[in-house]
Amino acid sequence: MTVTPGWYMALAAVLFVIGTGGILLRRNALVMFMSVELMLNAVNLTFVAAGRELNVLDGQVAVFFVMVVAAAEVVVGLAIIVAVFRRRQTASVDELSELRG
Amino acid sequence: MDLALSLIVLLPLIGMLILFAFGRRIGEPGAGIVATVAVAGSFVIALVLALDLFSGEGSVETVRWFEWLPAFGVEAELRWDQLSTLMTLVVTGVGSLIHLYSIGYMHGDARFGRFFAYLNLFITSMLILVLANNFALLFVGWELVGLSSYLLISFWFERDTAAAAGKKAFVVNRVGDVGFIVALMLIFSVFGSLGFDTVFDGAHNGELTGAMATAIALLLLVGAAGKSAQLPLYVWLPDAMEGPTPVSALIHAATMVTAGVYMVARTGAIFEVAPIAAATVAIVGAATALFAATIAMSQRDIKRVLAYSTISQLGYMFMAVGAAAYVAGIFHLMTHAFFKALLFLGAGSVIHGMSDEQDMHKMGGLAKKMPVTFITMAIAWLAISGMPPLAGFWSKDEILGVVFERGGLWQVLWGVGLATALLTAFYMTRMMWLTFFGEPRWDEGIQPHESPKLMTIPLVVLAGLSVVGGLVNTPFKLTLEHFLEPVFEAVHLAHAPEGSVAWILAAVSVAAGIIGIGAAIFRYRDRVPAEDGTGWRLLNNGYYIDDMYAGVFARGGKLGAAWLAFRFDVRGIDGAVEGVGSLTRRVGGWLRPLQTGFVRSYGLAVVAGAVGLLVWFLSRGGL
Amino acid sequence: MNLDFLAVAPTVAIVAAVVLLLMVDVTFKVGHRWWGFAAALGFIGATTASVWQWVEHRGADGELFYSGMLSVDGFSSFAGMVIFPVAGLGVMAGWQLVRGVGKRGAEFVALAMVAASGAHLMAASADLVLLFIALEVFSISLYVLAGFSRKGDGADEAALKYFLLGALASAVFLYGVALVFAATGTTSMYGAQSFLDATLILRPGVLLAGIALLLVGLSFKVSAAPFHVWAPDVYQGAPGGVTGFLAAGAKIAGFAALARVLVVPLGGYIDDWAPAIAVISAMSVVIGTLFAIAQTDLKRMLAYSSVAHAGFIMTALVAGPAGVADMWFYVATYSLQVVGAFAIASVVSGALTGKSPLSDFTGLAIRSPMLAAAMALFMLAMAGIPLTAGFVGKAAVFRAAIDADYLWLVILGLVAAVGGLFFYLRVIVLMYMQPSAEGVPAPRVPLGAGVAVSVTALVTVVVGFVPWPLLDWVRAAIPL
Amino acid sequence: MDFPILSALIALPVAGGLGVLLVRRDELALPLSITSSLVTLGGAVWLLFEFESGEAGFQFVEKSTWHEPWGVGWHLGVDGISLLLVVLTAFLFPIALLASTSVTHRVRQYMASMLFLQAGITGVFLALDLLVFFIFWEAMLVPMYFIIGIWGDERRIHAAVKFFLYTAFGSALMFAGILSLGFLVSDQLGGPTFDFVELLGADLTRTAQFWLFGAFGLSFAIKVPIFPFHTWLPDAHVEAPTAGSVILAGVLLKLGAYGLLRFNLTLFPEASVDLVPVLAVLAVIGILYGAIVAIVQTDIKRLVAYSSVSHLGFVVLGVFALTTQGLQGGVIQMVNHGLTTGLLFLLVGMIYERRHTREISEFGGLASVMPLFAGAFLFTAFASIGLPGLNGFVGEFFVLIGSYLSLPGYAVAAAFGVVLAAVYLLWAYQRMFTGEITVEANRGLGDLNLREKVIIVPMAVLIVFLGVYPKPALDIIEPSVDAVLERIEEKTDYVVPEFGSTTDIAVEVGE
Repeated sequence: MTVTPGWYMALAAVLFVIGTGGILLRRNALVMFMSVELMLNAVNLTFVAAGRELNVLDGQVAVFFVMVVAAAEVVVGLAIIVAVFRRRQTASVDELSELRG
Repeated sequence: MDLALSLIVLLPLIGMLILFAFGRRIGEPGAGIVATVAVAGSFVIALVLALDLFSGEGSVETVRWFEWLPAFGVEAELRWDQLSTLMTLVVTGVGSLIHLYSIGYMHGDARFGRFFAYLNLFITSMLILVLANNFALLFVGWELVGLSSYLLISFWFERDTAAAAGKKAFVVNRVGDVGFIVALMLIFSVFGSLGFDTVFDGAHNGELTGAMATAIALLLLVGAAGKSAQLPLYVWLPDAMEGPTPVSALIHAATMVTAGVYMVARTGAIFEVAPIAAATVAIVGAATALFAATIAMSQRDIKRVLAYSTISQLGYMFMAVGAAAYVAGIFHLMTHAFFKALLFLGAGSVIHGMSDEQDMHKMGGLAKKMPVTFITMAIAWLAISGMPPLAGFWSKDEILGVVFERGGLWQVLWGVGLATALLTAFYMTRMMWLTFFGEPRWDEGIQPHESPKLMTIPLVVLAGLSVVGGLVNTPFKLTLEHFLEPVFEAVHLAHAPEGSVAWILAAVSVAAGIIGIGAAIFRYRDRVPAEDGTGWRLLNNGYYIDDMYAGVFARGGKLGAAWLAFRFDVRGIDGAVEGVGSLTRRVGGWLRPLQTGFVRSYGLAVVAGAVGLLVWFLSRGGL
Repeated sequence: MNLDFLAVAPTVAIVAAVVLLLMVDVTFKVGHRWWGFAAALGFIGATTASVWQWVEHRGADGELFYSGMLSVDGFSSFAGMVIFPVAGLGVMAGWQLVRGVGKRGAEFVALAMVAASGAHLMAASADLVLLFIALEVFSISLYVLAGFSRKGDGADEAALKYFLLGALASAVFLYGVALVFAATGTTSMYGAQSFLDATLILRPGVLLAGIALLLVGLSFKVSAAPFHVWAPDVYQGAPGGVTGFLAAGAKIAGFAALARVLVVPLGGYIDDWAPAIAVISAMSVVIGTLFAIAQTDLKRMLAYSSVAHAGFIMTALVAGPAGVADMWFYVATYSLQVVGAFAIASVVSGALTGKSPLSDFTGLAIRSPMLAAAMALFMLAMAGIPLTAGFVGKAAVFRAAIDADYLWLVILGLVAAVGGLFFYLRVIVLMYMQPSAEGVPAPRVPLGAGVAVSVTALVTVVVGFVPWPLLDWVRAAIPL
Repeated sequence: MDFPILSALIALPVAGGLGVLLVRRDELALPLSITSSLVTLGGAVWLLFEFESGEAGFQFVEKSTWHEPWGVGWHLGVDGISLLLVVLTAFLFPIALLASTSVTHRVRQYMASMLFLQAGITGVFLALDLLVFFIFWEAMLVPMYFIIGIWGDERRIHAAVKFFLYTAFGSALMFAGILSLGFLVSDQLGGPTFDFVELLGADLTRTAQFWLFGAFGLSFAIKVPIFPFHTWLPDAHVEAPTAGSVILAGVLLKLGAYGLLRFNLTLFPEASVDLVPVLAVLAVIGILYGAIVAIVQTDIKRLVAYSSVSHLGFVVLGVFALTTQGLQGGVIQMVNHGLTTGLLFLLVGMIYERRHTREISEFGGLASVMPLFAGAFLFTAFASIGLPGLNGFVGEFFVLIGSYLSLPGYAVAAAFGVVLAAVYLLWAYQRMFTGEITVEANRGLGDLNLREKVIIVPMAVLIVFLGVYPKPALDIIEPSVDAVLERIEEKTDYVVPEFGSTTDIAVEVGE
């Protein structure tokens, strides 16, 4: 049994679903954000695997872009979470439900 | 000719316009004079124009005013033939007298000018009705007399009863009008025109048959029954006595109420081909005659006696025209106009002299106080009772004769007519006796006095007409019949019997009249009976038919309408409309909690949506 | 390699202006007038550049640049012609916020300009990866802008919610890109288009899953149901001065990206995605309308209304390429109405706070007739009443949908539009038919907001009366 | 090209409205707006006299294309069906404005709203492009909404919103219908078009006609209003200020009936013929139901509102009778109802200004203190009842008699409406004007003043004129409605029944 890129793509799909589950199930904003990062990396894995399968470089190139963007997202995301934490002394998103209805 | 004929209608119209505009400024008695002159002018013109026809040289004339409703094949067009001539003369003749009388009667009324404006409006409308040369214009006049009647009945609108009576008269008339309108629909659908000539020629030439003819005729009868206060639509006429007495005399005795008779006579060509409908007319007439006469026996209000009497006499006329004795019907219409107008005007004079007292139980012994009124009314009394040689005798006798002559079941109607004649004599005698004879039963402080000349002159003239009016059509010389014959060329006129039968019938009806008079004198000679038994109360309340109408239609209708208006409409229909609106709003409110404010549930929504989309797309192609 | 300055001129103009703004600000501390000047330079420059592109490349004259990464065509240049002025007006309308946050105002303006540039790039991207980057540039700027004011209670909550959900949506979108790449072997839209045109994929599962995820990501951006959940909270929580910019920008950029992705690489799969779009559209109009009815806060109400409008705009996309022009008409006019309406909200309720209770508008017609008239106009326009641009927009998108045989969607949309009257009319009722509370002063209208409201109102009316030129133009605003 | 008089009729009120808004002086608002509406009236009268009666087609046509791809353009024209309604609109507005002196706050906005409303209504009557028609149709709601909502009575907001939402709901479906129609014909006509005259050249399938008839018809039915879509009307009438009610009853309601006649009958002839029983049954129910419900109303404005439901039922019955008399009657009844009911509302407004109540029970015996007013009211009531010699008669007569052949049962049932009309109006008159004065506040009421006389007299003159001599009006109407009938005969197997052809009673109802 050889491990084809298909396996990697399946693994990526699983990771993606796990990340999604993290967002739906965890209530700490930081952990939720980490789940998003997990999803992005699952996508990266898909890109690489698909690029390998198709024998094109575009997949790998895309990954670099994604990593850069993810980094930018981290910066802003952490800043927002910190701001919220400073203000409310909590990182639990369930505390933030003032806006609703 | 054109101008003269037009002027007959236009003079009262002009009078009306002047009085509407300046009535108040012209004041009393100027307004009355203007109105009287206008109507008298019409009468004179009509008389002059009629001379040709009387001499037998004149021909039927038409005057076209303007193109009116081409879609219905009708113009604003007047028709001057023997029948309309006669009607015009009656209307303007009696009308002038009553106008004159009113100047005295309405003396001191705050809206003197307005009263005469209305009277002129009535004359105009009535003339349009009788002069119209097509159904549409006839209908215009028909409705306008209804309007005048409404205005005049509720002339003293401050009295709730007067206002209610006016409305009732108009509404009941409108019920009859539905029949008229539907008849017009049928007529137009058959003939494609509403012009008299087209329709009558068509009917005569067999274009109208069977069920359609009967339907049209019966529907016309409904209209006529409304206007002429026949069963079952008579209920408005007694109430109409709320109007000033000259109005009762003019509109609700002499002229307007006879419009139904006129209409049936005018449309004789249709009834000719609808024998069942014609018989129905006669039966309705006979039934009404007897029915109203019984009620008239029990009334205490002098005007209500006369009102029911009018209904009863109109029944005679219906019986006549139903029996195809159109001339007899018109003849009775004319004589009735004389003596009934006289009776009303006399009653008005009595009421006037008695300071507006109308209860006969509170009168008595007025003969000496009001001699002119008494004598003239006595003539009318005998005339309506069918005493020869007064006017009523000739006309009533002719009707009874014709009905008898037709034989078969018609003779039942003759019997009814005879019974009615007896009752008529009875109740008229009762009225006369209670009013003019016996001990005075006046309320304190009432000083009965004879009315002024302005009022008595018309009484005298009408009394004269009541005496001689019948001579125009006696079995010895049928002047009127020959005069009207051209109008009824298309129909087979029924004729009164001749010879010994005629003499016997006349004797029988005179006997009936004498018995009626005798019975009444016998009963009321010494004292006024209590008249409060169950039977009397039943009659006095007109068999409670009016109350039944009030209960079923007025009150029941109102309840039903209220249910529709405040339950069905508001709760049902509008409730559904508003319900959709408020439901939408409420759904918005119900949904709001779904937006929980929790990020994770939002995430769930996004993911659920994503899963939904994935399922859709994968279902399109499979993995 | 096809390098051309014109192709990137709008972006360059913005970036240059941003750099200039920040540098000069850091060096000289010149204050808000300078920020405004620099922003004006950037927006005007970018708009001019877009117009230039429009003149050169509209209609059939579109071209690809930078190895097929960037497309300059009627579509992108029209997007620029809408985005930059709308963004400029949005910033103007929120100028009170800029002044209210002190020296951080410079960052605000800069971020807004970057966001606008990102939005424009979303419309111009011819490559899915570039689209992702543009989307992130745009989104990340908006996350920050949404939480910019520290006064507003809800701003941080709004920012965090927006960020977390936005990141989720971006990841989903990106996964879609990856799957499309896996299926076609390219991230270039036009490359994918030619691949898909030339190849019959027997088992298109991966591709279809990719399409689904792309749709999720972009539907999230345009706040179409059920991916709209962030919008009400963010619109309401974000400070008054930024909401209009945020709302209008997201609609323009999101629909630009959505339209190009659907029409260009996925054009051949219209039978697969059109029903899905129709369902999303239907859900959006219904959910947006129903939720909006019960709202008591103007901004929140407008958020739900914008969900419904996302549905209306999507109605045009069920017609595929034929509906793109109609979509542009709607987007262009609606974005102006949104900017105008939120500008008024910020004037009435304050540019720094998030909340804008409807009661603030009671009797506004007495206190401030012009403001009330403009607001009434925007409400009527959003409701689709004739003689406003909103009516023509609705006519355009429904026309497109009817042509594509989606009559049921049109009827649903029209009925929902009537439902929308419930809440649009309520604003008018409050302003015109209820007495003003005692002692409430007339709101002072700052210059920026005043200009923004005037311009947007004017355009809404003029286009309402004479929509024909714009209708002609959008017919050239099609992708290459 | 000739002077674009039709555009001018629309533009003049708009200009007047803008002028009123721009001249920032409240005291000038009334004179300015009345001047503007009088100039418009002048134009309309000129149109009336220049109009070539006896011609069936459209006259004074203005046509230019706006947007080729959509097939939409500015296309105006007037024919015998619309001319009188246009003139009626122009006639009623100056009067309604003159009756608006009791409006004291936001006068300029009020006058401007009225004038914009006038432009919208006129536009609806003149538009020959369906999209332009729809624009006017819908845009007109806005000023009316403001007029009811701002200057109305207590529950004005509810009434205004209900009016707007209900009518907008109807229009929504019509809009879908218009858009669909534009495309349906594009194969036949070589491109989509909304041009009414061009659309007449297309043939639609029976199914398409049926659905489109429904979409258009519902919208028109709500506006007319045809039972059971009438419940917005009493609310709107009661809450609207006098002038609003006058315009609402006078011309706004006519738009629905006009639409049915102009568009439904001609564009969807087969569906029209098929659906005659449905419309006829609703019309007759409306006639009787509106009248019965009017009887027991306690609010005089509500009473008149329900009377409109009844009267408009006659219009619908006449239109769907599909005979020349019926159609003529329908059109003339629209005009007549506009005059009589408009005047009734004006009169009710006058008494409302004096007493600030519309409850019938608050009045009683008014004829003693206000004889002229009572006379005017009675006059108008009789016109409304359909008394011959006044205008109401002509329309009812034409409708009833004209619809007998095609709809015998319905016509007979409708005839009972004439009784009920007398009941509700005369009873209301009795309760308000006759008897003794029961409420002290009524004792000091003044009779009509000069302004009120100026309002009443022109309307009364027209009421009498059209009642006595309707021929000029009928001459204008006849060719155009005949053309409609001809078209129906040509497109369907329907044969307009010929009066004078039947000899037996038609037994079946509706055939």
